[in-house]
Amino acid sequence: MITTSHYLILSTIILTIGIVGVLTRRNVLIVLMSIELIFNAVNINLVAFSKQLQNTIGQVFVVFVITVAAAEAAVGLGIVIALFRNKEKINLDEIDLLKW
Amino acid sequence: MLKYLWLIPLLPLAGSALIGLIGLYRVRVIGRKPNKTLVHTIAVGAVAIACLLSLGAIHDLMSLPQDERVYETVSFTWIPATPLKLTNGAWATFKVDWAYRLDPLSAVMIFVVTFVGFLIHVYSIGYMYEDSGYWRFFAYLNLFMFAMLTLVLGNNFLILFVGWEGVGLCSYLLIGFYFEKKSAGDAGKKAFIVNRIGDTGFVIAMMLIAVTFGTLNFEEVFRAAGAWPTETMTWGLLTGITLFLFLGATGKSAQIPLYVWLPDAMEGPTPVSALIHAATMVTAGVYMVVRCNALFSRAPHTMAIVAGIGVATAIFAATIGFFQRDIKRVLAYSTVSQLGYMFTACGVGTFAAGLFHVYTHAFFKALLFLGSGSVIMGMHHEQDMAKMGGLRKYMPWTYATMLIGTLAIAGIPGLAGFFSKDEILWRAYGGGHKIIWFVAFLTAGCTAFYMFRLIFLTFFGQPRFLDAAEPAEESHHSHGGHGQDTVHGGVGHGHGVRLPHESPKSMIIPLVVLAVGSIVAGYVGMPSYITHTNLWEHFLDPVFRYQAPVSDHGGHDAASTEILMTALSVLIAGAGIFLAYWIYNRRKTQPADEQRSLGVVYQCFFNKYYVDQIYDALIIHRTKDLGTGLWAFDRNVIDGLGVNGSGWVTRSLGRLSGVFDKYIVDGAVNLLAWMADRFSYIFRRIQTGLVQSYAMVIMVGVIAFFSLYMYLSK
Amino acid sequence: MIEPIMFYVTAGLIVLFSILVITARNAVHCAIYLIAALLSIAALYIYMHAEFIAAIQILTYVGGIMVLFLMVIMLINFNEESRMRKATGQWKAAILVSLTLAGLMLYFFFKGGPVITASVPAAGPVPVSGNTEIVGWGLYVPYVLPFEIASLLLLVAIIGSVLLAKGKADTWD
Amino acid sequence: MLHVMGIPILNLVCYVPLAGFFIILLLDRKSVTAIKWTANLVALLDFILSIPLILSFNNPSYTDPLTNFRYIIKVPWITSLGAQYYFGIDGISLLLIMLTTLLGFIAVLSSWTAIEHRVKEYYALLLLLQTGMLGTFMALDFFLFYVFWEIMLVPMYFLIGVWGSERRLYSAIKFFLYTLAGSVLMLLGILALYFDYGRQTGVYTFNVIELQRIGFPFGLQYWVFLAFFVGFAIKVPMFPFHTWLPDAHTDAPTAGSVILAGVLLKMGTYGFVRFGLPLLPDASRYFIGIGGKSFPWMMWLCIIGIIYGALVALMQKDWKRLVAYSSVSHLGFCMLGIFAATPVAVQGGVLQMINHGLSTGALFLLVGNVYERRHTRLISEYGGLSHIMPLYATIFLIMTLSSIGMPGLNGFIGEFMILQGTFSDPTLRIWSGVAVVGIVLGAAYMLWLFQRTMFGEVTNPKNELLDDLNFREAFCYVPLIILSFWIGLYPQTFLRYLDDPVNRVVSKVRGSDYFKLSIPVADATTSPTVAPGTVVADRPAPHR
Amino acid sequence: MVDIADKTALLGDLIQNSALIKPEIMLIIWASFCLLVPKDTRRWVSIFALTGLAISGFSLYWTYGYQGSAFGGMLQLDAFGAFFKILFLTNAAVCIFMSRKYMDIEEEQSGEYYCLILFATVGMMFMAAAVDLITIFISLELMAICEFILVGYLRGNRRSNEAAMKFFLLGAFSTGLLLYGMSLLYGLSGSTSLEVIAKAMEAGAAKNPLMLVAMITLIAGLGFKIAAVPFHMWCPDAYEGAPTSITAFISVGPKAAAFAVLFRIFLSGLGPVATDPTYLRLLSVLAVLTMTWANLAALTQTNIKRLLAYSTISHAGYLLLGLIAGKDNGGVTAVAIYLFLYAFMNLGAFTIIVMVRRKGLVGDTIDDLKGLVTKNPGAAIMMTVFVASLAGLPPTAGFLAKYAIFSALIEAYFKTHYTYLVILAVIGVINSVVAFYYYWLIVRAMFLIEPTDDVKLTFSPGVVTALTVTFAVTLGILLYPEPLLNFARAASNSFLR
Repeated sequence: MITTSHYLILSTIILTIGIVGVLTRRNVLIVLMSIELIFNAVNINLVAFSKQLQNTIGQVFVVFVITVAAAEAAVGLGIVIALFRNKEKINLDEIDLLKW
Repeated sequence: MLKYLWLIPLLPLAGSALIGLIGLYRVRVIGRKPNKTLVHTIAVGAVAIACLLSLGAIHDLMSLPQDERVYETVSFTWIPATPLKLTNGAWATFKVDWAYRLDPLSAVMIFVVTFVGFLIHVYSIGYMYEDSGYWRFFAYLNLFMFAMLTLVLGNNFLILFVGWEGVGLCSYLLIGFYFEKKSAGDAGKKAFIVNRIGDTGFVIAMMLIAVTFGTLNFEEVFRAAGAWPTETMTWGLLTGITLFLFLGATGKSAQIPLYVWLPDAMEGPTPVSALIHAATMVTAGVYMVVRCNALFSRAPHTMAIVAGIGVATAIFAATIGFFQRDIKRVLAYSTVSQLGYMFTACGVGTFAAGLFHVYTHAFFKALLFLGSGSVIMGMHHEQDMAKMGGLRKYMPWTYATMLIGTLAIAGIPGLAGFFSKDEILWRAYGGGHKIIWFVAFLTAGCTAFYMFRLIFLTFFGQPRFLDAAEPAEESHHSHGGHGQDTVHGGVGHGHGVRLPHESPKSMIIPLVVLAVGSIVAGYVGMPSYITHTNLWEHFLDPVFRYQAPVSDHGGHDAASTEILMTALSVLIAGAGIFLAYWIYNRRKTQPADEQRSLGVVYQCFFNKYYVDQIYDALIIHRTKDLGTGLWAFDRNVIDGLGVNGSGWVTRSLGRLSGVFDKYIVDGAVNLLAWMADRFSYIFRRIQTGLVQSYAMVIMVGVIAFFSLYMYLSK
Repeated sequence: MIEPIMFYVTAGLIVLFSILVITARNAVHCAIYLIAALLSIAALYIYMHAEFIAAIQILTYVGGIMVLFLMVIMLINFNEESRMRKATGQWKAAILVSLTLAGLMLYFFFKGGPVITASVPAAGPVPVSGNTEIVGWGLYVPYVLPFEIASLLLLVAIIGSVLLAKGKADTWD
Repeated sequence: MLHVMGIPILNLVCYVPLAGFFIILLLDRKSVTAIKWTANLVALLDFILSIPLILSFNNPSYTDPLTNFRYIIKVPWITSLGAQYYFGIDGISLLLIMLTTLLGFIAVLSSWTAIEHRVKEYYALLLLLQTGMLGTFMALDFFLFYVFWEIMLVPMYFLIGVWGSERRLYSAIKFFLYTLAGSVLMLLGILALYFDYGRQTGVYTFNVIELQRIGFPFGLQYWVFLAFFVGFAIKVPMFPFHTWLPDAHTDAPTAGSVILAGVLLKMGTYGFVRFGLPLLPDASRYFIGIGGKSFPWMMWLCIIGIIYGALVALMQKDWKRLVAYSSVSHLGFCMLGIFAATPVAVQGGVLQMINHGLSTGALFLLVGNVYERRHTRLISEYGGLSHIMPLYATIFLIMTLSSIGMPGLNGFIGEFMILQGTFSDPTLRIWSGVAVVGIVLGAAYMLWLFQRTMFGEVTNPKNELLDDLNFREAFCYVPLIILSFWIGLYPQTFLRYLDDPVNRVVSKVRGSDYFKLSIPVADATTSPTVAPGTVVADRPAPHR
Repeated sequence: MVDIADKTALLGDLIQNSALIKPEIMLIIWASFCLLVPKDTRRWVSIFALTGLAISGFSLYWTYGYQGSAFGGMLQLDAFGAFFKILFLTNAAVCIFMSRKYMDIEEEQSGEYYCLILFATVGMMFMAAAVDLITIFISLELMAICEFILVGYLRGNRRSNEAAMKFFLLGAFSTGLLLYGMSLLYGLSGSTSLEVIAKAMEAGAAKNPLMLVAMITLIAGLGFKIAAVPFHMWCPDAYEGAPTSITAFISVGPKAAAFAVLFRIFLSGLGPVATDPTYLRLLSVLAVLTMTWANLAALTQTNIKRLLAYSTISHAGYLLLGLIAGKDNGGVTAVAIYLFLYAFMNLGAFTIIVMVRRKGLVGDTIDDLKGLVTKNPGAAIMMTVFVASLAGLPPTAGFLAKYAIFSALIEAYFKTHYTYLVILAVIGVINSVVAFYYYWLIVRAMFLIEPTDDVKLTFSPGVVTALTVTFAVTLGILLYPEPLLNFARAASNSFLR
């Protein structure tokens, strides 16, 4: 029997992977992808709870999360392009003009 | 005249203020010194009227019946009524009036103060005439008169204290009168501060009195104290009060251990030395002890201490006086010594005798000082006796009067000093204080010796001022150390030797008057074996109304013993005189020879037992070090507390240096600066500008909160 | 018995592809792995009877977002990637931190035994299958306001991405 | 309520300087003379306006019989917080207000030539400062008090920071931070009282009089006392919070030092006597050690302050710094008196605040006079000034004497009453005895200073041509000298305003039965002398 | 499943409910119109946007009386929301005033800019009213995305790009965490409605270990929005890189909105959890860390925008104290007052910095303010007042704000007798002293240090308007704070209901 716990564990693993990606990858695009992973971890949670609770609010929530993910991706990529245009670099450890 | 009592102190005050204002106005606005005649007319006039008023007041007082010879006049309420809780839990209304009191005791004092003061004012006209600070001098002198009169006339401790501090202030101003000289400034400051040390005692005593009796009024305090038992066995409240009072007296009246200021006070102009540091101010302590006889007599322990200190001071100062070169210093130590006598008298319970000595001493010591002033002036501001000699023929009047004064102080029968000193010795002996008597007795011999040494060195022998300008002499006496640099004046300045001359009339007349006084003043207090009743004591009886009954130690073996004792003391005085005569007249010993023949003893005496140096090393310098150290502490530790920890504490104990100052990081501001410095490093490390390290911090934060929760929920 | 196997296979694929996303060197590969992972997740949704969500997942995520990603990757043409190191200097610490966090979360999830949720039961019985209508109802009736706000959000995103990507001729400093 | 021109007198006195501030802001920067005149006239006007305060002080129609505060202005302000616009004065604040208006005027007057740049801001800030100080002394509402208390910081910061000497930036911020740190803690204390009062009565108010009506539990008082202590002690300043003071005084311009020493420090002492002691009697007794049951923290700090300040002053090379440290010592006396909480001591303490304002204010002015001429404050640069500046030396002497407590001058009355009053409490007696040492040291450093600056030959050629005080400068001292003698010789003019408020404070601290222990105060006036164990008969009246 | 009658009824409800969000709708319409402004009339677009704000404000006034939920429990219309909405509208208005000249100098005057400001404001207004996790989430994202774009608005400016990049990445990351927390909340309660969540919490969900994970991820996610340490790192960088007017905008509105959400979630939704002492202590640590860290970090800043960023962070710390004090002790009132006043003083300070900006001078370092008093005394005096207010010095608004917070803490202490409340207050006041030091560096530079150039600064009409409003409130509020206090109290009370 697959319980909610299984899904929780799965989502935690994906969340962790996403976090690792955000923390370690230099390429800003891959970091963005890692964030998408995090969102998906959330979505798994929501759907799993929705299933367990037998209500659809979780699924509605997922729709919104995906919408937001899309919007964020669009804006984020726009920022990446703007940055790339000025700086020709999208490695995050080279973006350090602003510090201290 | 009694109702004008308040005018007696007020007149000199007005004179002082008037002279001061005129002087300041002339100097500041017009740019010239005020007219000298105007100045001394105001000053002398004020004192003269005050003197007449006091004579009148005394006369009025005398005309009252013996028991009613107390007159009080309240000028205004000074410190208004405030509730004060007493030691016994009762409430008193603490209130201090600005009020004057005339009774036989203050009568004696105002007579001495105004009369001698008047003479000295007159004398000063001549002595100070050439001085550029003429107006200033008289302003101070008049101010002193005010303060001294307030001191003796005040009807409560606080008014007494006003005068007490006031005379201290005037003493400070007058000692430092020649303020260009550093030594004068130093001496003035020393006098004031040493006096202040004594004053702390006085203040504490006052506070004790106030919380014990609820008032500071003499009459009320003494009356209340009159109901107290004598603290024979215990060290009670009265012992405490009196000890503190006596501490005040030692400061003002230059007793051990606070006598050190008086010899230095000779930096002041000579009339000042005569008036303040011989006749009046220094006797304030004695006056106060006598005034408080009701308290002192109930504290036998204090009495013993007073007597002991008095007699110790007497012999101690006398020995120092042996070999001093500076004519005024000899007299200064003599004053200290005589004051010791007075305290001895009080200490053995014969307050009247003490006061009697105050009274006679005022005449002959003022005379001696004024005479020495005359000598100094005649010698063109030379004070070193090693450069005098044979002045007899140059200054006959001065010589004659000074000789009278010296005979008086030496205790030659028939002169004022004889009666008073003899009374003290006899009372000491008769009261059973044999040791005290013996020391005092020795002191009498010493006194005769050094006073006649002074006479012989100054007025007899070969004149030494002719070769005074030789450099050898100059260097010779410069080893004397502290306080010896008082020798200034015309002779050393290399424009030829000028012969001594007699002083002007305005100076001689006071000398003569005082000389007469030195002879006759003592007859009011002739001993009872001559007059049956001692007039002096009888007059003063009301003052001692609340004195504790003195247990009589064989006072009854009367006249014969007393006469014997008198003979003894005359004998030792004679011995002293003879010794001086032998050494300084017959053997023609010069001051320079003394050191050679006496060596260490001489050094010891001459250098005043090194007390000044000891005080300097133990107290003055330590205080300054403490101040410096605390300042460093302040800057470094308190200001930088918690900033840099223990390293500072150690460093700050050291002296402050410029380099150190630069590196001081003090206070909250610098604490911030320091923290900012330290933390900015950490912050820079964390705020790298790299977005992933920020994300990392977020994650670490999340983990930290998990851990924190686990910690907190336990 | 088939259910667990399906779950574990799907979950294994998701984890595998996710790991590949964050380890692959080339951004294009990453994107492709991510697409794979997203598709696996869609499969999981179907398995959980959330068909509507699975559809959206495929349409929006894979069809929309990931295409955008790929376009940007192409646009930027950032091909030095293969020659450079791919991880930041803090990667060891990052992995440690992330694992700690995962450990902590799991510890707290299962502190009191298997996960217990929802003490309040759902409003009514919801059919296990054919839930599109219900989700749609939810979107358009109770959640119509967020839905409308989401439209605003997308409008803003459009404005923003246009604005940012459009660029500007002169540079400022 | 006394109105002048339709405005309540306290408002008028408090806000006339503020009006002056705005007028000066409107004036043209370049019309320096007009600015100076405006400032001087406003300050003078303020002083004149404050005189009716004293004249009609005892008029019952201006007095609230219940609280015995005068000229009360009570307007709702932030009703929901229980904060009122509540002004009122009693004898203690009356004297301080008079001191403030007087010193304010003198400070303005003394700056005529001393300030050469940014004149407009200078005078504007001085007047703003004046309003802040006056408001602090008038406020009877804690919230209002706190607002005024903090208002003064800003102008004072600028006065030090812009017109100060070398290390002005440092000193200014140090002053600011120190006082701010204290006052924010005080604010917490105020809030604690506010809420505890609310808890007990259900009414939330900042009204100080109301707050005094009820007792707070000891545990609360303990902490609130500490909070108040930090706030007020920094302002006073008491050891060990005093280190801002030498810096601030030294680097402030003359007028700033005068105001700082003369008035600002008094806010701390005032705070203790108005708020600290009456509101927190139990904690006060505990920390002061009244009754001998607890460690006398406050007494230790006072004594250390007195002696420490004096010793450190002794070794200063900087004239102004010396005077500044002397303030530490003198304020130690003030605090000793106030903490002793006996009628005589508290009266003395309050009077000593005034005395210190007069004498130290004058001393700072005096330093300022020569600083303006020579631009150095090093004592070693001077010497023999009494030759060249006799008037200056005379005034300096008088103020020195006032400072060291010469009888006949003001300082003595204050010091003596403090010592006497403290002495009358058996458990605090020892502290009074120790404090006496401060008198000796006080004489030592002041006289040494006097000797080093006034006595001796004129060794420094730069000093030879110094001018003595001109009329304006000398005029500044006239009121100070007159008041010094006045207080010294006839202090009851001033002390009679203190009787009632001080007795109220004392009975708050020591409990209302303190006065009743044996003979009621009113009766005591008729039988002044009570000797232990004896009932003294009528005195055999001496002749009068 | 749902019959026609129901649907009609729902539609009717929808129309009725739409009337309740008139302010937001007005603003959306106006924002959309902003986009359509032709190029040659762009000078007027700011005026246009302001008109929209004004109309929205009026609508707000008309809808103020309504209390209750709307959109089937998505929104709660109450005084609390209204209070914050006014705050957001003011914030937007002042920012637009100060932007006019600034964007001219940056040569970025465009409709999109104002449109985004308005949309962000709409997002905040929904946030303030939202009582459902989904609404909260979506309106928060609306605001956030507008912010990201605005921060990167100066496309030609690398700093601006970089700031946007960092802000965006971390923002999205923290959104992930927040969402994770929300998903757990949903899992625990079965609903996204805060009301239902609250019931579930009371029914025992609060004791579920999952709750801790939810709580901490929520704290992390919202902590990011309010820039609480250690989730604050984006803040200084984003502030420095963003256009100054936007720095001003995002330093007030989004913070306030995030606090509104924080309050809704923590006090309405997680009521029983939020009063659990362990969580309160956890939040206390967060608050102390935030204040202290930010103040210390600010000490050595030379860039005013960075400095004010740290200042904002530290203010967030004080505001958290209000949260800790709790709703029954005036904590909510205090935070409302604080945020309201903070808006004015902070915007005022930024207006001055915007004013200093001119061609060739960025004007964002402390050195650029040197000798401002000679260049423009009025501006210097006003800046002093703003800075004093930020530092919390009477008689400025900042004092009232700080007072409210500390008073709430002490009141809470008297109710609960938790000692840590007093310790928090003490740490708070000590921090305000530390903060004073760096604030005063600005004053010091303006007044005590000689200027390096003698360019006179002049006011532009927009700046004058912004300054007049902010200065008047900052200095004048203490004279008559009653309306504000009452409004804040009403907000707090309505929220509690």
